Formats: sequence, structure tokens, C-alpha cells
Amino acid sequence: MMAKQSLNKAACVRVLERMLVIRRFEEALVEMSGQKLFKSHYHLYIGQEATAATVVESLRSDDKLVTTHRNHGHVLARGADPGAAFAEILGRATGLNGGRGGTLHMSAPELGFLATSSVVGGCIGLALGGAFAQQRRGRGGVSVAFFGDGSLEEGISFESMNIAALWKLPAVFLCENNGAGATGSAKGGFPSSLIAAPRLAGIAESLAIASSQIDGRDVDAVHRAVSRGVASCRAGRGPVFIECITERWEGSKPMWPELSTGITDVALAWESERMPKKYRDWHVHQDPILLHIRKLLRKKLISRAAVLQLDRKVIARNAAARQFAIASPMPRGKTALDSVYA
Amino acid sequence: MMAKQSLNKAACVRVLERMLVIRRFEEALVEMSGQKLFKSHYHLYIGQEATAATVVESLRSDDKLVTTHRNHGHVLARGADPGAAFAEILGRATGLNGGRGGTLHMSAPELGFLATSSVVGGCIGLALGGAFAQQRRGRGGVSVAFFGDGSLEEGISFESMNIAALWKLPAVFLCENNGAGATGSAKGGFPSSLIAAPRLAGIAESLAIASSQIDGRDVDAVHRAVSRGVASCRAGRGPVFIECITERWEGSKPMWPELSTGITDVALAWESERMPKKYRDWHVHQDPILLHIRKLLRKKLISRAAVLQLDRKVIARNAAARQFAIASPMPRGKTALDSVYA
Amino acid sequence: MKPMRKITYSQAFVEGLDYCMRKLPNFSLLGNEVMGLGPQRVHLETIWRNYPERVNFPPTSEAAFSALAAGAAMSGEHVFCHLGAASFSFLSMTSIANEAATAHYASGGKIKVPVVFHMLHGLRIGGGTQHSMSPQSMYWNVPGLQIVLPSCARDAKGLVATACLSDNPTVMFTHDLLIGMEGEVPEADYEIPFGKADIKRRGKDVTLVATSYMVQVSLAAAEILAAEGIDVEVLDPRTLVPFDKKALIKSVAKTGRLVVADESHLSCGVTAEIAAIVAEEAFHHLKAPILRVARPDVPTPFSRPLEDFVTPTADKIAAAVRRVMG
Amino acid sequence: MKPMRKITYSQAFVEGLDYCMRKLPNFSLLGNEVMGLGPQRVHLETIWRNYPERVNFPPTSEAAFSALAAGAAMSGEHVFCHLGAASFSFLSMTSIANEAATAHYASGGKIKVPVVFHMLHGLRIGGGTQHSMSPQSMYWNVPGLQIVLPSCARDAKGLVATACLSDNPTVMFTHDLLIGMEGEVPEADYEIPFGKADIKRRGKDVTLVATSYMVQVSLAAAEILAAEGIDVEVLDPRTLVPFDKKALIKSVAKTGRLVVADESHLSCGVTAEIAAIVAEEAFHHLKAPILRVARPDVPTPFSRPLEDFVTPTADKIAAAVRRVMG
Ligand SMILES: Cc1ncc(C[n+]2csc(CCOP(=O)(O)OP(=O)(O)O)c2C)c(N)n1
Ligand SMILES: Cc1ncc(C[n+]2csc(CCOP(=O)(O)OP(=O)(O)O)c2C)c(N)n1
Ligand SMILES: [Mg+2]
Ligand SMILES: [Mg+2]
Repeated sequence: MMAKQSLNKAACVRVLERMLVIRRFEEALVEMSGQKLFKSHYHLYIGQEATAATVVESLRSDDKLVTTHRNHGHVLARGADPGAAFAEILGRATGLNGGRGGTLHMSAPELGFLATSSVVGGCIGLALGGAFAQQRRGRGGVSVAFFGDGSLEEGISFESMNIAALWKLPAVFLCENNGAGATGSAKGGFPSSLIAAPRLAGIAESLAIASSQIDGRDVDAVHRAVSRGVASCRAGRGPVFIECITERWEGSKPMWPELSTGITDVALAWESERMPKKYRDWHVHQDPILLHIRKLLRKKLISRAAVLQLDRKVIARNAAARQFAIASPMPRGKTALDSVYA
Repeated sequence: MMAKQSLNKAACVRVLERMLVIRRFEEALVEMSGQKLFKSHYHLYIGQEATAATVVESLRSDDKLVTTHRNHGHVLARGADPGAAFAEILGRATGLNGGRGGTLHMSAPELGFLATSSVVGGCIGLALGGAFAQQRRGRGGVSVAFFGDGSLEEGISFESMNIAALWKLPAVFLCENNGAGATGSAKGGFPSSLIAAPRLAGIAESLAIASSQIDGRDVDAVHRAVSRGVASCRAGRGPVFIECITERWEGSKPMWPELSTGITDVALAWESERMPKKYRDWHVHQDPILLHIRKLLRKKLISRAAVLQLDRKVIARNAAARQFAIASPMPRGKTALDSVYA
Repeated sequence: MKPMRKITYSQAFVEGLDYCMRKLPNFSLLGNEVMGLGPQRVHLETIWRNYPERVNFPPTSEAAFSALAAGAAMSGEHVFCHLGAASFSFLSMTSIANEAATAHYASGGKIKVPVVFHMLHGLRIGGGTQHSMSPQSMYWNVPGLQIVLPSCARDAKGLVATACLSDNPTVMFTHDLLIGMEGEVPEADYEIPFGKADIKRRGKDVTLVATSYMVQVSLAAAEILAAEGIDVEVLDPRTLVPFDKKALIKSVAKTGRLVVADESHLSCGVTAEIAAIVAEEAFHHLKAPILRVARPDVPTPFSRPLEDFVTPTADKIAAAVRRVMG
Repeated sequence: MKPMRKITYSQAFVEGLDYCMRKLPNFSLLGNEVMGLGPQRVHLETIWRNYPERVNFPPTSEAAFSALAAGAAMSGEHVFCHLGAASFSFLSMTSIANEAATAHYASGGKIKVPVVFHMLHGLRIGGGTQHSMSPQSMYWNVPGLQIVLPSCARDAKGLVATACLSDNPTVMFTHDLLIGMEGEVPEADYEIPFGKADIKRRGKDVTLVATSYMVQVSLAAAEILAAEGIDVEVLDPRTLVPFDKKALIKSVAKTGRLVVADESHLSCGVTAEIAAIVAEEAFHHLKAPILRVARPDVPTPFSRPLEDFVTPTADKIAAAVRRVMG
């Protein structure tokens, strides 16, 4: 596949739809957590949707992907069924992984995902293995590791980049740096990353890995960097490191996620006078969905009506998916002993 | 202590003496291994003596040091008793560590050494702890990690440098890069390092750590870099990374050390016509002892007779140390159960 | 006498830490969220506030900051190092098992390593495969480490103090479900000596050895069984290293029957060792097989009914006790 | 019939690997010095020569290359990943125990992880604290892993083949002192099914369960004891996961006496689990306490007399057998 530097109209709309799928899914999730439909700790992808939704545009069906504790967006962007995803988080038998993984370990192997690790840095080592397998297969497949800025604090990340560079493995190290604006743990929130590197990409560069650093909310920027990087990997030129920078979304700053910016109103993309003051910065500068809609409207790639219609379609499907999950049975207890070994 | 950029005459001779102590010790060791006086795998410091012998010139008695599987040179340079060191390697009760450590774990805590790890990279994490303790104590002490180029392949090295940089710990990361000229394991020898970094120092620099890269056989170069680096640490300016480059000594290329360049003849420093052709490169360009002697003679800081006399003194003491060790008793078997806990 | 105040495990734990802060100027704390992510986490903030210079939040670099803790300990500091979920300790297994555990011995007794590695363990509802582990037996298999598992607020306070003041590397496990549990805790500072088992309930029919949260579950089981006329002795070793073999054998000599409950996986778990000690050294006292209640040998599933199925409960323990009663 | 050829464990092991190379085009090898640093290391060179594309020497980055092996396995490759001394596996404990062991289960059975983690274990003379470890019980405590310990050349060939062809993550231990040991090994390719114990010597008085090199030492002990009129049955489980409980209980039912020998440290070691299984499930067959011969709970000292003191030997095993004979 050639690296296409810009997305055509259909692709732009596909990206928007994916972003909405993720957003509506996670908004519902916060509600479901409040309803105690599941009890575990969980992490939202809100604010980072532009990255996952765009990255998959550059991927082939035989490419490999690995994600983290913050996996919902990646798995959905790649096309996993939201009903099965909800069911997984609710621990239902119909879940993507039969309810055994839960929110921290959702994986869709049928879509190319390897195991989802919620051990920080773990996904990077596994993705290295995916890249190794792709190289051995010799058909130009790549392996994408999605990980956060904090993951670079783990030595395995450095080790993995070194091996990928030495062996010219087709690994895409996709760092989603949501560290900006994160509160520290001492202040009751999740810490931002603690890394002395003035530039994260500098670490990869010290290993002679081609790197780029882009605005992770900007669909076009993500696409340019990723399509170029993936093409380079496919051509056998070794790994690439791409840092997608976003500001940490308000609702992900505290220990437990909160829907602090409210349920997304896509019309705010053009009805700016209705924006609540408190989250003006989010609605104007951060929310990748609103940003993308505004750009599409400006470029006349979509109409307001079409946006609203697309959103309604996504919301309806999301509601059905949620219903499916809630109506799904729990697995029987004793099946816990099954499938320890293949 | 102020950073002195060059060593005075007495210091130059001290450095030479330390180098000779290490060299004579290890030459004897190869013989003792051949005599089956000990049976384990071991690693020699020959060729790298200029580094250890010089580094200690910049250290205070309250500084901390950590070394690796290749520790003999560091421990002896810091002033450990060669008799106790021989005894340790022979597993005697009089050994530095009662015979429990052996060649891979020689440590002299009374001289500031922490535990000696033969886990590659392990020493770096421990040295970080030494630096943390020094910072808490607030008396300007530093902590030196001696490690090889291969250690940078371990993620803990990267993690440790990051923490040291973040917290401005007084850690001296002293990388002894003996990778040049190392044969690969596929060829029956120890591998050289496998790292994609074009410059090892580039890794430290990506974390904004002040770095330098020097000829590890050159006493003056080592002293300039180390005295400056140590002074910077003492002043609270955070860690430094110093890469001392040496060519891997012939005798350390195969799996088991061999005394391939023969017993050192210090007179070769001036009787170059007697140099055996086969190891001309070693004797002319590599052997840090001959290099140092030549420089001292050139600068008239020592006479040929004094060199010979110093060497004879070292040899005699070394022979006595060896005798002491061989005459020392083995520990009694059941004491193996002692000292598991303090 | 006025009744003793009740505080949570978390509060008691923090009091133990505070005592060490006051007692040892060279004591410091590494790591955040020592008491998990729940509401009890706030108690640590007293320590952060009172000893800001002695609390450090490291990057997510378990191998290095555990080695840092060990290396600082070798240099004369006392360090309490928190690792988060026990599964994260696998990232620093080398720093704990290869370095901290061996340094004193390999140095010929010259180096001391006063460091505590603290981690959260156990089935905690929804922890799934990577946030529910109980690797206490893996660490018990590493000589050189002391192993501590408090089972209640009172023990937490005294055991954390002893651990932090000790000159030896210690691995300490807090069960997630204990953190918010209240219990009577003396106001004064105290240390609980290692290697002294505590009989949490006296009984004559069956010895029930339990660790950590399983002590609470075993006490509940004992109540169920008492109603049936079975008198259970609940023995809490409190520390696995050193292990109070004498108390164990004395109890088994009295009851002739043994059930062991611990959340590590069955195979080579804590229950295996305790069973093996008795099968070796108190065999002639035994009137019945030794039964073990442990987590079955499967990774921990997320889904609630699946997780419940693998969780050792009072009912399962009671059933095992009934079986050894024949 | 002509006598069977004798080759070393190392040669047999390499034949097993070679068979897998021929059988599976997607099988490759990661890591050097699979057979240690001694003279037997050369046999691997056949593999390097014949399958240069399928042999990779990674940097000293155990965590990452173990994760690489696991991730490649999840992507359809079969990988044999060598870690060197077992203590180095502690650097990749997270990749083995948190990732490889849980992926199949957490994915709901969708992901397979056909990877073998191979390491050298055991007291090897002069290995000291960091090159002598035997952590087989630590891995046995991690569900999701298969655990394999060959005890002779013949088993090595068949077990390594089964391990590499298996769809499950497997941890395989080679004892340093077995590598150069010769034994009869069939020329043809073969696989040895997991979970089938092998009776290495039939006997009727005492069941002696042993693993890895301890099988050889136990056979020597059995000879000593035979001369005294004690008829020992030496049972080699060969794989700990899956474990052949049936064969164990059958043997104990016959002899009524059990001694277990394994080089992991005593506490929560392999000997503990085997003793506990019997104390739980075959108690009524037992005529005597179950004795364990293991490495005592001390780090491994370098000095020869100290190391000898902690090494399980034929004499120590024979003494334990005499004790259970009363
Ligand atoms: C090995 C390990 N240590 C600690 C944690 C606890 N933890 C969960 S999320 C997180 C922060 C990760 O930051 P980053 O990689 O930037 O991801 P983000 O959550 O910001 O997307 C930490 C430390 C963990 N999951 N794994
Ligand atoms: C964690 C670990 N992995 C592998 C080894 C085996 N090993 C011993 S020495 C060595 C090479 C180390 O290279 P370097 O750090 O450059 O030190 P050098 O021997 O060259 O001085 C290796 C890989 C080890 N000791 N520890
Ligand atoms: Mg982040
Ligand atoms: Mg080197």
C-alpha cells in the first residue's frame, strides 16, 4: 500500500464515524459504571479519538496491533463490535473475550490484536514480537504498538526500540502523549509522565529510529505521519516512532473517570454560542471530534445535517449494543477453569 | 574537593602502581585457574586498568561504588587487599567476602562498595540507590557505577539514568566500552554489545544527562573527564555519563580468558625492539600500562629504574598475597547456613 | 476501661509508617498509592505532608526504583518501596530476588539491606489477570527475604514498623480488601516481632492456618462451623519468613487436623509449604489428610461469577474443615 | 539387536530442536549459548548453520526479547527463547508471568502463545548466588505455563520437541550438570507427551520422586540403598505442568512411603507441592512422614565446601529414604 498523504472525503467521514463510535461508547460507559454494572477501575480514551480513528486508515487486515489499559478506542477503531465490547466490560459470556479480560484487557485477535496488557510498557514488547513475525512472514505487514507517554519510563520500551532498530523490524511505536495537563498523584489524580527527556522522540532518535512528533487531535497530521511511517516500515526500512500529543482530557485527570465535559453535542461544532463557558477550551481547542467536524464543514466535505445524521446513527447503534450487552448472560462460574491451556 | 584537571607526579605514580597491582593479580589468576585452584567462569580487567586506577583518584572515602562481573580491577584499584581478593576467588574463609561471593561478586563494603552484581545492568540500579543515599546525606558524596557497554542493552540502565536525571542524583555512570574488536558469540567468543545507538552517550543525552566520551586507556583523558564529572555531581548538578572506550583485549575475546599477550614485561615500554610481532598492536597502542609508563618517562615523571623497582615491589607483594590465599583455610561447610539474615 | 478505638487498616498502616519516620531519620518512602486507588488512599497524605523530603514518587520504572531502594539500603538508608499491584513486582523481580535478597549473604555478611518492598495482592473484584495476583509463595521461595502478610489493622501497624526498622529486605503484602477494614488498634507505637504466629481464634478440633485476608474469611468460616459444633483454631503466621513452625506444630499436635487457606495459586503456593512442613514434621499427630484452600491454578478472570468461582470463601473453607472432620 | 548409540544431553536436545525446525517452517530460535558455556555448546552450531535465517541473537534485554518471543508466538510463530541462567529470567518475569501465561486465558481462548522459555538451572559448582538458581517452583505457581524438566538425554530430545510444537507457553529447565551427560537416545524423531511420569527405576519400598539432575542423583542413591536391601522406586514426573498425579499416587499407594528430591529451595519448592498433593490425596496410604531433599533456604555460596553443604546429594537422599523406612 502506498502512503497516501491526505485522506479523501470518504475516509474523512469514516474517521469521524469511528471517533463518534468511540465517544458514544465511552460516554455510555461512564453511566454504566455509575449504575454499578461493572466494578473495576477503567480508563477512557476521550480526547484521543483522532489518533486511533486515523491510524487504522493506514493499516491492512493482516497488520498487528497491541494496546494497553486504555484500549477501548483502539479496539473499536479497528472495527470491533461495540456490543461485544460492552459485554466484555460487563463480564458477559458474549464479550469480546468471554468476559475474562474486562476493560483492561479487551482484545480482538480476529482483527489483528495481540493480547492487551495493562502492565505499563508490556504492549511494546509484545508488539515487537508482532513485528518480528511480520518480518519473518515477509509480506510487508507491520505491527503497531499503541502506548502512553508514561510507558517510556519502563525499560522494556527502550529495550524493544533497540531490538526493533537493530533488526529493522516493521514496528510502529505509536506514543500517545496525553501527559500535558495531567495532575500529579499527590494531587489526587493520575500522574503525568516522569521522564527527563526534553523530547520523547529524542529517545527513539538516540537509537537511530526515524521519529516524528505531531498534534494527536489533528486527523490530517496523524494521517500524514502514520501513513508515511507505515509505508517506511512496509518497505523494510525499520521501525518508526510517532508521538501524538494531546492535552489530558479533564475527565481522565482524577483517579476515577468523570464525564466532566458532559455528553458530547456535535452541534457545538458550529453553534459556538451555546458552548458552556467552563469547558470552552475543550470545545474550541481540544475535542478532536469537534475539531474534525469543523474542518470537514470548512472543506465542505460534509454538511451539518449529515453530521447530525451520522451521530444519530452511531447513537442508535450504540444504544442497541448497550442493550445487547446488558441482556447478555454471565458465564457460568465453573467455566473459569476452562481454557487455561490451548 | 576541587576538580583537578591533571594529575601531579605522585598521583601519576599511584595510578601506575594500581594498574600494576591489577595486572599482576590477574596474570596470576589465569595461572591459578589453569591449576584448577578455582573452577568457575571468570572475567579479566586486563586492558582496562587505566580506567579504574584513575577514577579512584577523584573519589573520597565516603563515595559509593558499584561494579560487575568484571570487578577485580575496580575493587583492587580502590585499595582492597589482594590477598583477601585472591582468597575470595579461591573460596577461602579469609576472602573479602568469606568465600561466598567468588570472582563474580567480590565486594569491599568497607571501601564504599555496594553489593557486586553479575546480572548485567544490575549494578546501575544499585548505584542509583547509592546516589540517592548520598543526596539524602547532603555531604557531596557521589556514587559511581562501573559497567560495560553491553549493560546499556538492559532497560534498567535507561530507567536508572532517567531517575538520576529527574532527581539530579550524584551518580557517575561510568561505561567501560570494551566492545570494539569483540568477536560475536557465534564465533565462539563473548559478543560485543548489540545496540543500535550510533553513540552510547546519545542515550544519556536524550535524557539531558551531561556526557563525555574518552579514550579509556589514556590516564589523563580519564582523569580530566572523571574529575570534572565528579565535581559536577558533588555540586548538585545531577548525574554524568562517561564512556571510556577501549579495544577488547585479545585474552578476553574467547569464552574462557587466556593470557594471550603473555606476562607483561614493563621494559617493553622502552625496549620496543623486543616486542613480539604478533602482539605489536597491543604493546604499542593498547596496553594502558605501557602507554602510561611511556608517557611518564617522556614527561620525566619517573625513571626506567623506578618503573622496574615499582613493578618488582608489586610482583613480590602479589606473590605473598597469592601465598596467603592458597594457605588460607576453606570455610566449614555448615557455616553455609549462617548470615542469611542480618 | 474505655473500649479501644477502631481505625482502618490503612490508618493503622500509616501510623506504623509515621512511627518509623519519627524513629529513623534515615527512613524514607518511595512510591505513591501505597494504600491503593480507593478512598483509603488519602491517609498517606499525612506522611506526604509531614515528611515531604522523605517521600518520593518515582517514574513507572519498577526494576530501577526497586534497585534504587535496595542500593540506598546498602548505603545506610531505610527505604519503604511501594510497587503497586503485586504483578508489577515481576518487573523488579531481578532487583528483589537477584540483588536485595543475596547481597548480605554474598558479601559475607558485610552489607545490610534494610528495604521493604510493599505490594497489593489478592482477588479484589474485577482485578482480572494482571491486578489480582498473590505471589507470596514465589517470594517465600527466595531465601534472604523476610515475608510479611498482615491480616488486620492492628497487625498492619506493628508489622510495618518492624519491617521498616529491620536490617533485612522484606516483602510485605497488603490485601486490597483489607485496606478499608476497621479494627481495634492501640494508639501507642508498637512493633510486632517477626516469626511469632498469632492465634486469632482458639479451638480444639481443627487447626486452620490462614494468611492475610484469608484470616478474616477463616474467622467467618469458624463462626459457621461453631454453630455446627466444630471448634476451629485459626492460626495466623503473620510472617512466612521467619516462620513460626513451633506454633504450627503445637496447634496440630492438639487438634490432629489441618486445613490451610491462602490466596496464592495452589501449586507450590503457601498452602503447599505449610502442608509439607506438617507432613514432614508432625505427621504422627495427623488424624486426617491435610486440605488446602487456595486459588485454583488458573489466571484470574475478570467476570464476576468466574472470579467468584476461583475465590476462596468462608463456605469453601468450612467445607474443607468438615471434610477433615470426617 | 545392536546396542543403542549414546550421545550427550546437548546433542539429544539439538536433535529435538532440529526435528522442530524440519517440521515447522514457522519455528525459530532466539538466544545464544542454549547449552551453556562449556564444550557442549558447539552442538547448537548445526542449527545455526542449517537454519541461519531462523536463529537470532538478541541483545542482553531479557524482558524485551522474552516479550518479543511471546508476541511473535501470538502472531503465529513458534519460538524457542533461551534466557541463560535461570536468574536472568527474573528480568523477564513480567513477560513470562504477566503476559505469556495469561494471554490465552484473558483473550477468552482466542490467542495461542506457542513459546518455549528455556533456562539453565541448578547448582553447577562455583555458580554462586546469581548463577545457580532453580526457580522451577516459582514458575509452577504461575498458571498458564507448562513446566518441563528433562532428566536425561533421551527425555531432553523428546520433551524439547513436544515443548516447541505445543500451542502453550512452556518454561523448560536444563540442569547445567546434565548438559554433558551421555545416555541412550533413539536416532528417529520422537515427541514425549507431557503429563506422563516416567518410572526411572521400579521398586517397592519407597517412592522417590525426583526432577531434572536430581533424578540422576536419586538413581545413585537407589543403588546405595539397594545394597542395603531397600528397594526404591524412582519416579520422574518430567513435566510439572501438566503433572501426572495418577502415577504419583499409584506409586505411593504401593510403597506407602515418599521422599521428594528437587533442587529448588525448600520453602514453597517443588518438593513442597508434591508432598502436599500426597498429604491431601493419598494420606491414607502413608506409613511414614514425607521427607523432602531440597536446597536449604540460603542463597547459594560460591566456596566449594559451602556449596557442597547446600547441594542435595545421593548420600542425603539415601539418608532421607532410610529415615522414612524407619
Ligand atoms: C508496570 C505497571 N506499573 C504501574 C502501573 C499503574 N498504572 C496504570 S496506568 C499508569 C499510567 C500510564 O501512563 P501512560 O503510559 O502515559 O498511559 P495513559 O494512562 O496516560 O494513557 C500507571 C502508572 C501499571 N499498570 N503497570
Ligand atoms: C541479565 C544478564 N544477562 C546475561 C548475562 C550473561 N553475560 C555475562 S557478561 C555479558 C556481557 C556483558 O557485556 P558488558 O556489559 O559490555 O561487560 P563486559 O563483559 O564487556 O565488560 C553477558 C551478556 C548476565 N550476566 N546477566
Ligand atoms: Mg499518558
Ligand atoms: Mg563490554
